[in-house]
Amino acid sequence: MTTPLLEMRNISIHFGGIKAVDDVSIDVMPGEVVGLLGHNGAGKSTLIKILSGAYKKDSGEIYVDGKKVEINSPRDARDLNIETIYQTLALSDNLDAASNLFLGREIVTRFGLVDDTAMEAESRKIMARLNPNFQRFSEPVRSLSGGQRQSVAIARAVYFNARILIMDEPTAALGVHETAMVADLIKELKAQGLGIFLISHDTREMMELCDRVSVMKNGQLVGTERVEDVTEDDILSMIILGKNPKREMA
Amino acid sequence: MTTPLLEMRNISIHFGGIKAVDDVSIDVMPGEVVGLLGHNGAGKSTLIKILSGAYKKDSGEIYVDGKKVEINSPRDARDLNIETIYQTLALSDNLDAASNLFLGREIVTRFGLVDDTAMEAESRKIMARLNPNFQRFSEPVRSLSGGQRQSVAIARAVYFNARILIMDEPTAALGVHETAMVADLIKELKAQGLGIFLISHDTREMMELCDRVSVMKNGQLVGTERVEDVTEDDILSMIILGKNPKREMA
Amino acid sequence: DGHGMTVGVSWSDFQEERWKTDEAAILGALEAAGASYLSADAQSSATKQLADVESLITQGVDALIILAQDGSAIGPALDAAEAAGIPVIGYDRLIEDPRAFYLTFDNVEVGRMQAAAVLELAPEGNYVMIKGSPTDPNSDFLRGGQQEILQAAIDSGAITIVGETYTDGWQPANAQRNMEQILTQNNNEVDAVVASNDGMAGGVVAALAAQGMDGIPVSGQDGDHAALNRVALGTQTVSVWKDSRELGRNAGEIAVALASGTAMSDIEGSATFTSPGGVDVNSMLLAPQPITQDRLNLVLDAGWIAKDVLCQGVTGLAVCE
Amino acid sequence: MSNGLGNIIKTLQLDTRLLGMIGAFVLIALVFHIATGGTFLTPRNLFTLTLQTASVAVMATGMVFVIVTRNIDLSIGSLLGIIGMLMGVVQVQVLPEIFGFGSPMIWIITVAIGLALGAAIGGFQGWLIGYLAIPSFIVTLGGLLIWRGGAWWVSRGTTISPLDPSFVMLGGATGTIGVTASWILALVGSALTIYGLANNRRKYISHDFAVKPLWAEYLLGAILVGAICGITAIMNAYMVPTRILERRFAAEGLEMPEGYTEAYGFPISVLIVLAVAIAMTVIARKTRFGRYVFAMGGNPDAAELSGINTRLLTVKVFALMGALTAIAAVIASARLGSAGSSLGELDELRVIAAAVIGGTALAGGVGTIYGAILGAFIMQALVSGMGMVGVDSPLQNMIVGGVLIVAVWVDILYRRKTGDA
Amino acid sequence: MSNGLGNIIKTLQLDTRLLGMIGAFVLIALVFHIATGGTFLTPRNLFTLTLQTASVAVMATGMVFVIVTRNIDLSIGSLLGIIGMLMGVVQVQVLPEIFGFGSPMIWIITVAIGLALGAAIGGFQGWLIGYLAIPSFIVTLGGLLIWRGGAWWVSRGTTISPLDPSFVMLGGATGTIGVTASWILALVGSALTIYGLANNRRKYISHDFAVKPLWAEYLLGAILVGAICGITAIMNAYMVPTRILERRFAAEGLEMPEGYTEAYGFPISVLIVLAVAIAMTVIARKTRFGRYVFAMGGNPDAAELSGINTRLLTVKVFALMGALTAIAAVIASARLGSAGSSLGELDELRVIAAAVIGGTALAGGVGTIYGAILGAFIMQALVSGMGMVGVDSPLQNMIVGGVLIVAVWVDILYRRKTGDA
Ligand SMILES: Nc1ncnc2c1ncn2[C@@H]1O[C@H](COP(=O)(O)OP(=O)(O)OP(=O)(O)O)[C@@H](O)[C@H]1O
Ligand SMILES: Nc1ncnc2c1ncn2[C@@H]1O[C@H](COP(=O)(O)OP(=O)(O)OP(=O)(O)O)[C@@H](O)[C@H]1O
Ligand SMILES: O[C@@H]1[C@@H](O)[C@H](O)OC[C@H]1O
Ligand SMILES: [Mg+2]
Ligand SMILES: [Mg+2]
Repeated sequence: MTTPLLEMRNISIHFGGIKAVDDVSIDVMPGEVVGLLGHNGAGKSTLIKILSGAYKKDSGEIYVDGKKVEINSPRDARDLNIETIYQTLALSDNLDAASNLFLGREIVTRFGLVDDTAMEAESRKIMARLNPNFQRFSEPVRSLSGGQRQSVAIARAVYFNARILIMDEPTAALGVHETAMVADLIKELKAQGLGIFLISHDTREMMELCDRVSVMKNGQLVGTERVEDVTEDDILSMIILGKNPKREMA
Repeated sequence: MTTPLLEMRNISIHFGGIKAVDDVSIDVMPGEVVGLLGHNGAGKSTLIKILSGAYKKDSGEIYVDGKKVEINSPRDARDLNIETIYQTLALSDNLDAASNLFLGREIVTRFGLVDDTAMEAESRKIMARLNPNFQRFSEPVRSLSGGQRQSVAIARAVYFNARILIMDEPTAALGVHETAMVADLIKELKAQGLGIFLISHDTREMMELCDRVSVMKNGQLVGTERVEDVTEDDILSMIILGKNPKREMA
Repeated sequence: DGHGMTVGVSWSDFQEERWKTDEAAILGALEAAGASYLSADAQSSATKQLADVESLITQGVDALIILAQDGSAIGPALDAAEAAGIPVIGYDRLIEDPRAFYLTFDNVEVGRMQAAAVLELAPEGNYVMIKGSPTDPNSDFLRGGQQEILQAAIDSGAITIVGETYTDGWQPANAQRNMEQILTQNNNEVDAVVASNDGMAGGVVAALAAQGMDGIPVSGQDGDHAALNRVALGTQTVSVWKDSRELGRNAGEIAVALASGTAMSDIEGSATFTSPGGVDVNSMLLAPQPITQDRLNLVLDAGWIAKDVLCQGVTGLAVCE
Repeated sequence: MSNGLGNIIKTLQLDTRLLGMIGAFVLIALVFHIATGGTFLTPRNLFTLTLQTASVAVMATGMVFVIVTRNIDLSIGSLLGIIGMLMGVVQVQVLPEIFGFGSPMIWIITVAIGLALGAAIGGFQGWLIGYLAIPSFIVTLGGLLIWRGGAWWVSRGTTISPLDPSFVMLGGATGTIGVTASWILALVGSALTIYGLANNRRKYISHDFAVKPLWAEYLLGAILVGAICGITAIMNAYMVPTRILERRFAAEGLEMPEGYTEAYGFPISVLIVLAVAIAMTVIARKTRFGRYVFAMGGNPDAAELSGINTRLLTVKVFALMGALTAIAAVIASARLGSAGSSLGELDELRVIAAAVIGGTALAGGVGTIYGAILGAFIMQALVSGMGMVGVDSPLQNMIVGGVLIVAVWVDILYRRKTGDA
Repeated sequence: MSNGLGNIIKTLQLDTRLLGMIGAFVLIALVFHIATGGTFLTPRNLFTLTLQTASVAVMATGMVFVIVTRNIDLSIGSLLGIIGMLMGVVQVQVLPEIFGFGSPMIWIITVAIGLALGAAIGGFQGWLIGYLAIPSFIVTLGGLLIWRGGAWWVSRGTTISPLDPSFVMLGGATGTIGVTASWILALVGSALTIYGLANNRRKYISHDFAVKPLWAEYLLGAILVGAICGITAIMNAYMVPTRILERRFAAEGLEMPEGYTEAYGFPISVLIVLAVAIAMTVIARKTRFGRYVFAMGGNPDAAELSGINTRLLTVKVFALMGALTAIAAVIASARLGSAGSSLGELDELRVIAAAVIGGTALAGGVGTIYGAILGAFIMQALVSGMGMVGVDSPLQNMIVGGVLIVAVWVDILYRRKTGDA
């Protein structure tokens, strides 16, 4: 077995009295999509926020390419080429789509000044692939619809060659067509060798897009399965009952 | 044909240069679920926000029980027994679940003072029906997961006997089990004679829950169909192409 | 004769009760001479005062009367006036610059009078010094004058200063609070209070009254109506009265004279005054008047205060009969 | 904190934040007590301290609501000034002509006018903030300039004095209720406290919620009653100075009996603070209005969408702040016995500092009434103590500034630790 | 606005908000010009007005960044005070002993020390705000008390004067660059403006974005160059008073030729303001730092999650504010020729008012540098004008307060109408 692109080992975190994530280990290989499933409040978002530097873990280790790393801030994650699409979209409401897309990584001229025209031109190209209807480039993102904002957030995460991509319910707010485009995008990125963590409640979609799925319940990992080894119903059992009936039987 | 429970006629609204909703008419009968579909930015949320009093329409009329009404604030909507679950959840982050649930309609003692213990007891009963896992009653809702917050928002809208219920992507953030419980709830409320507007991008779910669906594109109404008259593919065409191919042929 | 002339007055602030009286007096003198009046209020800011003076010059005044907020910061204003050829009167507060004519009640003298009146009644015992705002240079001038008078008695051990404090913004409420703390700290063993103005004296007396100690010697200045009433009642010993109507009238007259070309040294009653910094300036110093209970007729006769205001609640005092 | 004590506190469900503040107060008091050679912690100084704090404490309770709704009120110092000034004019120049000197109608009407004025001006500012959506910082900054200017205009800078004698009793040492009445009050207060505890327990049990062990309830009751009686004892331990008593006897033509003494008891102004504190706490915790104030602070949009009229709510919050400022104006001008145009200057900063030191978060949504009042006490203790020790006022200001920053920082650390944001 | 004019403005892509502010300024100026019988709109008065505004304008540009990041800085008035005071002590009591009186090193080192001090104190406050998460309102309120007290302590309340003569030239009428240099500056400025317009157009075309019609570019260029030359002409029209010239000749032992005159040209302090304005505009619009400032204002959490170090950014924003305050301290104390402990008192309010009147939204995320500078001018014009007309100062304050509220209200209405919230 090759070394995973990324591995989280025995991660725990608590908020006040509640153990939001309790001794969870997951990993992803290059070119692999790993799905994260679980009931509301299972701890999925919290787990991946540790990876993206938004929260600090209480214990556990993170390895990239087999090497132990410390992620103490979103900047650390970015430096490791980990990109995140958050469940509650992190956009600066008063800036336009292009500024948001390039936030923190602006295109600059040779004098070091930001080059807005170049960034807008670039943004138009990217968005054309994700949401061809989208035309509101010079408005602040505050005035966009839920799904339009989601498109901007996705575009931002995938544009800069990430090695590891975290997507927390990326299609929850998207329309049918837009959802399909994101699915295509995921397949393409996977083909490029990215490791992707995908969170979603849509088991059908997960069966289609993921190579493996990890299921959480009440902060703990129920189990990780290859999608070809399980049925949709098995996964549902894992989510709701907290165990895989097939394994139990075996 | 009986008078609709609620009817919106020729509604329009614009933001700056953009026509977010353009001459749209929809209605709902008692005991009916009307689905609202459309691409991201089609104008669905904007349309129903006019109904809930969050936005003021530029033109058009609203009728309840055939009588013309003016809705200028969320209070007006509430007085007409119109309840709304917003896409971006409207909760007071610093209050606990019970206070949020009863916000604006607190239970008071005979001296007119709010009765927190009574409200908490009541909340426990309601949430048991929606999300049995939910136990975090005395924490501020700030610390809840996306889906937990959604449950609180749903509970709030359905508890006070509404006549008209607006649900803007209520299950987008919900887990499998929780989604199923909301579907059951919708059926039950429908049986009680409520009129329900449901927004969702999940066409399968819509076919199952709705009596009729209205499709919007770029702020305009593409058409309204009874679900038994159309297939899922017809609806997809309406969403993406902006027309119903079957009708066109006829 | 000042017909067609304009005299500009730059006030430092209008918070204190007295300046409106000064203004009326200046106005009266100017009207009598046929000159007109322009004014500006610096609201306790030296920076704004400079802007005010510039603006008065822009408006073409023929003479300037400056009540300096900060005498050491007024230089550029004098430069501007000089460039425009406009004579300047330093009003009430010293401007250490020979280009300005100094017309005042001596603040150090005021301090001396306050201390003297208190010392007369309390030749020995524990003293409390309630000083003015730490950011107003006058506070230290006053305190200096007080010290001159008390020095001997302090040296001899007859009196002891048991409490001394600045008062932010000259505020009565702050003076009251400070006095309360000093009384507590000294277990009421206080025999006299030298307060630097009347507003603060009001706060001090309120604090004393709470201990039944009202009646011990307390000083003040400005001839505030409330303070004169206290003097009549016997709860305040002295209010040093600077008859600002006198000062104002003189300022108006001198301004017109200077504007008509009279040299500073030729002003009637002018004398040379050597400032603490060693600068010789042309000056005219009016005498402040300590108003104690037996001298209340002065303010009454001068029409400074109405009898019913002065005597409110007073019994058995000659002037009030 | 030893573990045993920690457990007791937990079982009693005491607010550790409150304990921390009381601890800070005691610490400051002890330091000054030593530094002043034993005068700080005397009944007399504690009595004076409560008098000095009264006006700021009353306003601080209102500021809690203002800040909780994510607003600020910078105008209160000036508002206090103009209300005090107008009340001065009314009671000195207008009402005596109508009712004659010494009529009790004078103070009653004066106070009523002050309250009406405060609520009206505050409400007007609230209207600009709520309905025209102008930020409160701007509206009240404008108010700060406007009302201070107005205070000057009313009297053209002169000080109005002396104020009506009955009115003056509302402000301080001349108006106290004496020993007996103070003890009666303490008894009533203790009884109500115990009733409240019992009632709460009954209610919890009726809903099948968990309750504290019975010993904890008894202990809590004992602590609360002890506190009430302790404070009363202090107020009753401060003796009226002999000079005042002698004068009083003399005024009635009597000779004071040898060894006669008398204590003050609660001053009226302190009772006003107590009444305001209780009323504001009930409003904050037990009325819809209070609930909406906190809901709006947590998420103004959500509150509006929940059907709360947040604009009207803003008007009410500022009108309440104005009315409380009027009460503070009564106390402040009565205490001084006069009304000058600088009355209340910089009080806005003291009041905001008190609320914030008391744990009110500027981000909105969080704050307690008792915290604000304790905050006011701590600040005043600090300033008075420094004054007694002879610290110069510029240095005093520097220390107050530093303490303000440190206090808020400690509060943040505390919240982070307990996890309540 | 007639439709034709409206169309032209639209085609020119002129900022209607800017036009509105200029319109307001012109209106105020005209009213006062009439009311003062023709003295307000003279070169002399406009020259003086720019001098008077300089210090507040410099600080207002920094306040835009502070407010955009959802912070506030209440300490700048006091900070100006203590920096001015320390610079005074350094140049009067310390440096002359080292370099000898009149050495040019004196003013250079003094200014350097001031800037370092300002940046350090500002940065420290920023650290408390960014890293310890104490609200800026509290930190800078504490700063307001601390630095003002500190300014008093440095000199125990005395005023330091006279300041170094070269230093004094940085502040006002004694330091102007004369007619020729002023015109050269105007030409350079015009050339750069035209180059900028052309360059922008080229860039747009290269990306296939829509551009304005060519006539619009020419018209815009003409307007801008016209404005630059117009202002220069005004500065060059204010003549040095004859007495000063006479004295200058006399000092060199010469007789002044009959009819000799000379004009001032741009004062150095105004050039400082211009330099600051240009630099801050470039920073705001064209650097990453500026972009992050606005991003953080729009959504601090999102900015942090985007990999922006918002804590460090806060430190930088406040350090910049501190450095600008130091520049303002140079201008203010140089203009007065002395440093007193109350220098800069209440400047925080003027500066905040200028930024807010200039369209900076207290909710964060929105603001422009030119707006803040124009805001400062409008305020100063109002105050100067009222003073000239003889409005009593309490009334002046009331009017300023009212104008502040109304200005922000109009701004809100304007934004609501144009939809840019
Ligand atoms: N900042 C926080 N403070 C306190 N508790 C938190 C915080 N964030 C999350 N939690 C709690 O931790 C648990 C896990 O939350 P998390 O958001 O990870 O759930 P999730 O699996 O992403 O759920 P969902 O599917 O609803 O998004 C929940 O019980 C939640 O209430
Ligand atoms: N407050 C606003 N200001 C300006 N434009 C707005 C505003 N709200 C919505 N819009 C615009 O109106 C259009 C309709 O938005 P709306 O939120 O109604 O879409 P939607 O159909 O609900 O989309 P989604 O499925 O993504 O939620 C979008 O183009 C959006 O950008
Ligand atoms: O008259 C006093 C004046 O000299 C001083 O500057 O300010 C306070 C006044 O009372
Ligand atoms: Mg989640
Ligand atoms: Mg929507």
